[in-house]
Amino acid sequence: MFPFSFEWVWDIGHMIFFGGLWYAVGILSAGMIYVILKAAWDTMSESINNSGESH
Amino acid sequence: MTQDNHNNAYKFGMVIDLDKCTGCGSCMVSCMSENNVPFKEDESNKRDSITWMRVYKLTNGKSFPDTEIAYLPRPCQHCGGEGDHGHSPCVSVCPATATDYGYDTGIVSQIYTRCFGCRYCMGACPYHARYFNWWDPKWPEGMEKYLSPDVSPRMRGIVEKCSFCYHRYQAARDKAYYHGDKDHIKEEDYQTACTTACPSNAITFGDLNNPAHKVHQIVKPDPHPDPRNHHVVGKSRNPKVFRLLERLGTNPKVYYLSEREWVRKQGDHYLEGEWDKIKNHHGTTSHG
Amino acid sequence: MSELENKAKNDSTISAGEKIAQKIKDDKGLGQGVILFIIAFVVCFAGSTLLFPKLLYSKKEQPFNFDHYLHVYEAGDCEACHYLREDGSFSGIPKLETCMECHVEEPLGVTDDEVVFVKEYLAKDKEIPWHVYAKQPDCVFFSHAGHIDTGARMDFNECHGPIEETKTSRTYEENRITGYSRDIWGKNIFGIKKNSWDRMKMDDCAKCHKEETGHQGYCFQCHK
Amino acid sequence: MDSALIPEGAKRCSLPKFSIGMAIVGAVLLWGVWAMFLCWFKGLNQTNMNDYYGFALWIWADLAVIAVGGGAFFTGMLRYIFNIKELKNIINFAVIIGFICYSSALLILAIDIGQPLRGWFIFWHANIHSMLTEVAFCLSCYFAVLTIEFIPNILENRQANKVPFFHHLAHNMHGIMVIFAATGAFLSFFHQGSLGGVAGVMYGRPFAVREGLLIWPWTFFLFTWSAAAYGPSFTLLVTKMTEVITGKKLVKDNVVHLLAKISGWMIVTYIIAKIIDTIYWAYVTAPSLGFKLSHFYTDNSFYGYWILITEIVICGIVPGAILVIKSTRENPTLRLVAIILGTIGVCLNRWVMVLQIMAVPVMPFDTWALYIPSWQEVATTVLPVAYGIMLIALAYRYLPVFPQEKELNSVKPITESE
Amino acid sequence: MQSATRKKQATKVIVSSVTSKNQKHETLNFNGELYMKVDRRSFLGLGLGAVAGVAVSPVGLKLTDDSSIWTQNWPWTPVPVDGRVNYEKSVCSLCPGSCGISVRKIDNRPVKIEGLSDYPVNDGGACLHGIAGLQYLYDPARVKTPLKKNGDKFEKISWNDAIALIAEKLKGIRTEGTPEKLACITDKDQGSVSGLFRRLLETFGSSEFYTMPSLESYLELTASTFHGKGNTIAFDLENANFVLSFGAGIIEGWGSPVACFKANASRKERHAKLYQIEPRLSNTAANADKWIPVNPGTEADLALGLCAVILKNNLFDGSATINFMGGFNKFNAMLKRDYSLSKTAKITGIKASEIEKTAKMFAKAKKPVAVFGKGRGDGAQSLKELAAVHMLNCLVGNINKKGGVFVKPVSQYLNFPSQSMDRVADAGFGKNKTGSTVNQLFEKIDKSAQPLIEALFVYNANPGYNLHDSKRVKKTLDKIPFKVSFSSLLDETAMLCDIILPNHTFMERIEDVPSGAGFAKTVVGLSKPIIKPLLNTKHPGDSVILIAKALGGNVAKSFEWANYDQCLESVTSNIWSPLSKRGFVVISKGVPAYRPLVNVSFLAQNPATINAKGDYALTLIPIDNMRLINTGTASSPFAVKTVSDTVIKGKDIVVEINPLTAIGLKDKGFATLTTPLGKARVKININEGMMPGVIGMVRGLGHTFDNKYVSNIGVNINDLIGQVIEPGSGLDAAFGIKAKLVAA
Repeated sequence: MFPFSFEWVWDIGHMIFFGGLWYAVGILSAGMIYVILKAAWDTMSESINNSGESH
Repeated sequence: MTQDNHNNAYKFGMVIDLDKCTGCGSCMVSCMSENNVPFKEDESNKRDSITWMRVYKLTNGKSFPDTEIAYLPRPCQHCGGEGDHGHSPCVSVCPATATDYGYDTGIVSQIYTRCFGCRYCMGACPYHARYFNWWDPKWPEGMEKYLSPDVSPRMRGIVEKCSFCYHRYQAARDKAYYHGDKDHIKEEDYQTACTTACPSNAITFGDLNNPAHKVHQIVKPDPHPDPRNHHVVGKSRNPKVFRLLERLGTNPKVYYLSEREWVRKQGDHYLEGEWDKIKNHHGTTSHG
Repeated sequence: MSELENKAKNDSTISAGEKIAQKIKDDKGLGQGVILFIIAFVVCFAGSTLLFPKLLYSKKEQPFNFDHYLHVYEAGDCEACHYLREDGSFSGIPKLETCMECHVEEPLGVTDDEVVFVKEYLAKDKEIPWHVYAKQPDCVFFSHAGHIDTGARMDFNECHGPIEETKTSRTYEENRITGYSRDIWGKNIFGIKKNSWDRMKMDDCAKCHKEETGHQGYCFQCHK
Repeated sequence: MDSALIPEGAKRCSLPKFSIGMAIVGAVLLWGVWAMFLCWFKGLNQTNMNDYYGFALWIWADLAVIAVGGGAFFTGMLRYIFNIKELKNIINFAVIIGFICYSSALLILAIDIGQPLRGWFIFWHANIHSMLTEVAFCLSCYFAVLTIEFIPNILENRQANKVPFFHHLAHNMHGIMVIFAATGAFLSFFHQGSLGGVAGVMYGRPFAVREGLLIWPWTFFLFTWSAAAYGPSFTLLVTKMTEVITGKKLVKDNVVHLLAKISGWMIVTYIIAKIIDTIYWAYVTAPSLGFKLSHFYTDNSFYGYWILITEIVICGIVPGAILVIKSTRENPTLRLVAIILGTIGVCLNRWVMVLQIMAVPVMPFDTWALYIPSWQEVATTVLPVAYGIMLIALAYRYLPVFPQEKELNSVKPITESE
Repeated sequence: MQSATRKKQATKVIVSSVTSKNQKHETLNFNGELYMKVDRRSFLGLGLGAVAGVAVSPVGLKLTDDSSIWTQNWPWTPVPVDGRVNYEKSVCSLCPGSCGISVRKIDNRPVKIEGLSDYPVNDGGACLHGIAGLQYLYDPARVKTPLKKNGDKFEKISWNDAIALIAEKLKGIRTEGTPEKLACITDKDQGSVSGLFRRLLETFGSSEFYTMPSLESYLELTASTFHGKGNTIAFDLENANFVLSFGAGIIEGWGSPVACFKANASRKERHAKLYQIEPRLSNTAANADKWIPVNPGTEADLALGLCAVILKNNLFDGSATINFMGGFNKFNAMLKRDYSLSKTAKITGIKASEIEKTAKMFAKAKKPVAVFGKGRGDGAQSLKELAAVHMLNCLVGNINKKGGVFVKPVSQYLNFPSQSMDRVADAGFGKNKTGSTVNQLFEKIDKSAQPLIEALFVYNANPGYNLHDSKRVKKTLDKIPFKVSFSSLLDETAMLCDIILPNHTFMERIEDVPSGAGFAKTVVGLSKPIIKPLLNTKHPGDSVILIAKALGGNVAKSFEWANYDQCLESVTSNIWSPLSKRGFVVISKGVPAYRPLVNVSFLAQNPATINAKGDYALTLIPIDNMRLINTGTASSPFAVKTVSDTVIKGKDIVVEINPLTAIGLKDKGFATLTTPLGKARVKININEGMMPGVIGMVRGLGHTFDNKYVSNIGVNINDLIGQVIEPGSGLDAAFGIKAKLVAA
């Protein structure tokens, strides 16, 4: 699963398989981090400027 | 190290003479005693009874008095996989690499501490050579004393199978290292427990790649792929020798020998008329 | 690493956290929580990294101290006790009968460890229950013949460390859950290896095999 | 009492009545949990599986539950990627069903393997050539995607919505749900396919083996296709069941007809491919290995030609035809018959692709192996169903799952309050 | 949305309070409501921090990894100790085959038994029971110390007390002047231990020394019927080129099993033929060149029929038959009258042409051998059949020729010192034996009112299990007031005994093990102790010597040795040095030199053929399955594990029956088997290899003693088959019994 795993061999099979996998996991984690940070940011900015409903 | 023993990798295999086999069961017990195979109180359900070497009873299906029976000992076939490239049916499906194909010996290993018991390999193996520990192995009080340190006793929840007594190969290599010729394992130095136990010497074991070994002389394996089925490699050029389910392309390393045609015919599946075409084939012509 | 211990550690340092809180003028509602978060984080992280190994590994002493340095000096070489047998198998830790080749009823030296050895084991003809530092688990097959001068000609220090200079037997640490000696899984909990004998698990063997023979080897090479 | 949690303007049954229902389903759940612990602590000898039947009821339950869970990824793909707006009224429920199916599959796998504590070896020491490794990775990832798709719906709960952070989180997640749905579809395509590949690559089993494209046997594509085809049917089936149980109309007819139409066309195209594959296998692949078709379907007490005909004709062509033709599709009873037949069809296909493979003798002197599951296996298979029912009940009660519910069930039209 | 704004004001309140009251310890004196707010957030921070702290530390990963490694090293999974490997030679004495074995030991702990490669009997191979020998050594069900029966339970007793008790009992018998009331049953009369038992009886004054019916006893009986007392018969199967076997399980444990396997295996290379005559397709029949199904119990008639054909076409060896004695013409006439071709064909159910062809092939073959002894050759055999088959060998004159039948004197390699007898001993020993076989002894005990036998020694035998009509045998045994068993296992007979002196298993004993049971060569092997005795058991030789010494008088004087080891060395003095050095001595291997005289008087009187008792439709016959031991000792767990599920299914025994006779019976279904002696619940295995009208049941099951792996499985066939004593020989010659099978 990682390059330092016992079974890891830098062959085309590993590159395709884990390439695709890490790509998908990357998107998911990036998406989630973005969403959480943005939500935190929205909550913060909303509570600071205390303006009316922002949405 | 045999990896780089001037790339003359071994290809250990076996030929079993079914006309000499009496169905006595010595090979089954010798294998169980050698490899610490456990036993339960009721072993009569043969579908969860762990016997690495199992002796099947074949019949020609005729009725009394023309009926005939023969016995066929079936160890793990240590398949070389399609084209003998090492993708055995079980090795290619194991998700956690708990079983792999040793290109230096041709032996399919099974690592009991890596296997997590998903049993996919048992489904993939057409020979039913893989057994699952449904129960936790238990030896009656006192009987663990006869367990051999060369093979680690298994635990419940994992798959186990015949290893061609690989621990004897390890011991033979140790001996070869000690005596200085590390890349030459003598034929009599590495013999499996079933081979040494068989009272009728029906089992011959050795290196299929080495013409000096008896198994090679009996089987005379054909190194080129079979023209009619390119997956099949190492087909025997001896008309009396056959392999189990050769047409599937598993390339097993266990060959069987019999003078009786109905026994040879039980080795594989044939459509109408196919058997007569290849009945006493000599060498490379094989069934499409 | 039970939570209780964590809690005990936290209370003692709460006063430090409080001072920090007062200093930082912070008008965000979350400030309070974030600081406490950081404190708890640092405390738990340090606690579990240091405390956990102490709880995980049990410490056992050898039946009596064994002075390798003296024995190498007396016996001349290592093969006196650790040798390859005719069939290539390795003798491992010597049995009592090997000790009896030199030792007799009365102790040869002055140390009281030898007195223990002679009285408790030699006289009673009882095998010495040594704790083997480099003991591999039951599923591992290790061929000494393939690694020492009949094979790869490796120096034994690479796996066992400078044992021939040691005068005292160090404490044997064993993982309570797995039963492995600590030398197998490594002294450092993060797996950082200073010298080659600090850890001897599968990846270490694989690395050396890959360098030496170009291939990590197939499973049955090292498993049984 | 729990009215504060129930979405505004939604009428739900009283809490005691609800808790009685939950208690009953909970009892079934506990029975399953008891069987689960038996299997974990006493070992797999609790089942009737044996060395001929390494794969049995559990693996079938896995495959079937994932196949019917295919509705989630396919509806999600239609809604977000092909931008079919009407589906937004059913996507929440599809996601919930998908979440239940995938969590059930992971739970069953945790019980099924012999050494659950070593389960993570499948990730750590992965053998990339094995179809099961691919299943494990993509299935777990897609389960993560489903959880991500489920979270906004949870956060829209009346109380949760009050916490500003949750409110914003839900809103932002809706924003980029397209990416998650796309990744989900990519992952689903592979693991649905790999579950089909699990059978197709076994060249030691003539009943299962198929040729294919590169490393993927045809069953790879057939499994994805059938999951995408029958998944929506199952979603419609569960929606219908929920409507019957709750006594309310939850989804507008045009949404149901649309989804049924898509599912219909997918079923028809799938069945055509399946027929071609079966014919090719029966007259080319198997005979090349020396096996006549009758070898797989005769002289045993259970597996006969009936199973082939039921799977392809009765549960394939018939539901496909009903759902494709407008008049029959819009007739509620016929549509219900079609989606029930469809769901049975995909479960039967999975049964055949797991259990019949194990039953068919391969060595000439071997015999048919038939097997009856033990109560522990049945209990642990019913366990996820019970858990699923409870989750749907909770979601339906406390989460705004069906946007059109208020509109369909309100006596007088009320203005949009917020 | 109102709720959101109200919440915001509340937080402002908290913030302000924090800043204004920071001198004091803020968590303590806040009022409830405010206290709640700060505490919840700080508690949250604290909890999350702790969790994150631990999560990021290696604890989580390490515990996951270690829990998996824990499953690889479960404390209840045994870890065998490694050590130095060495091999030790010995001889297995589980059956008369006496094969050489090589035992692999790890630091003196035996772990594997294999065949010994240069041993003259088996040359490398071994049968499954020998290979599983270690399961006997470490069997927890073994008798751990001497036991004394008290009521129906056994209690521990020390060796000295046990010996003293036995001696006192025996002295009682002797003082009454009836020493002949002491009897002994062993498995064979060869070997030093049997010699010691016989010597103890004779010096005590009794000639009641019996051996269980075995192939060895039948060979000696047939030899004495034809060629005079003191002879035995052996078969040179390795060189014979036509073997005609009358039901003998050549590859199913008959004779010396592994030697026979080797002889059979080389058949292909030597172009030798094997014809098997048997009602059932056994493994031997399957491996044979031809299987001739014969009606059960008519093998003798077939043999005589073949003799008739050979004589009619004078294919016999004239030079041999001229010096036949005992009425050869009378025999000839009897054959013509009763065993014409058509009559034999009718009785045996074999076509006349087949009989004629077989007889001619047998007579014309260069080295023909006719083998007798159905199944393993032990159990019930009829002398008429043994004699008829041996007659074939005599007719073709292939006696004492290479590849033929060897008639040779019973080897006397032991030289016991002279026995010292006193008056009582001579009187008792003088009286003639109650019967020639164990069956006759039990029959007489049954008939006599007051106890005919006062004391009984049982060594290596299990009459309570192994003789037909075992219920009656057990009742007879109960009539013997005092019984001593030397078994290492609490088997059926030992459970009836009063004292049990447990002996070592064959791996803890030093003992001479002579080959026998029809093996061409005579080889004496030395079984060596591979491991020091595990339990408080003694060598049977030592037990006998101790008893003799305790008896005192002339008996003690005849047992001068201190212990058995010394006795063995002195008794085998002339071969001891090669025996101890090489582990075996080949006493005789070539063709016996002399030509034995042949006396056909027994056959000439045309003894009656035995037929099965009872009037049910079918015939139940025993099957000797190679994978089960049927001589009364239990099979090992490994051996029972190899037995097919068409023989054992769960706790039930499975009987074989031909489909034609199995009307109303379902394969794998249940049925009730009824014979004149009793009923049994069995499962059905529809088997084309079984002759119609015949039911086959395995011997060796139905043990009743306490062993989880082999006992209480199936039925002991000896409970169902009664005894039929053959008038001419006194043997129990019941080859089977009439039975019926009804679906249950």
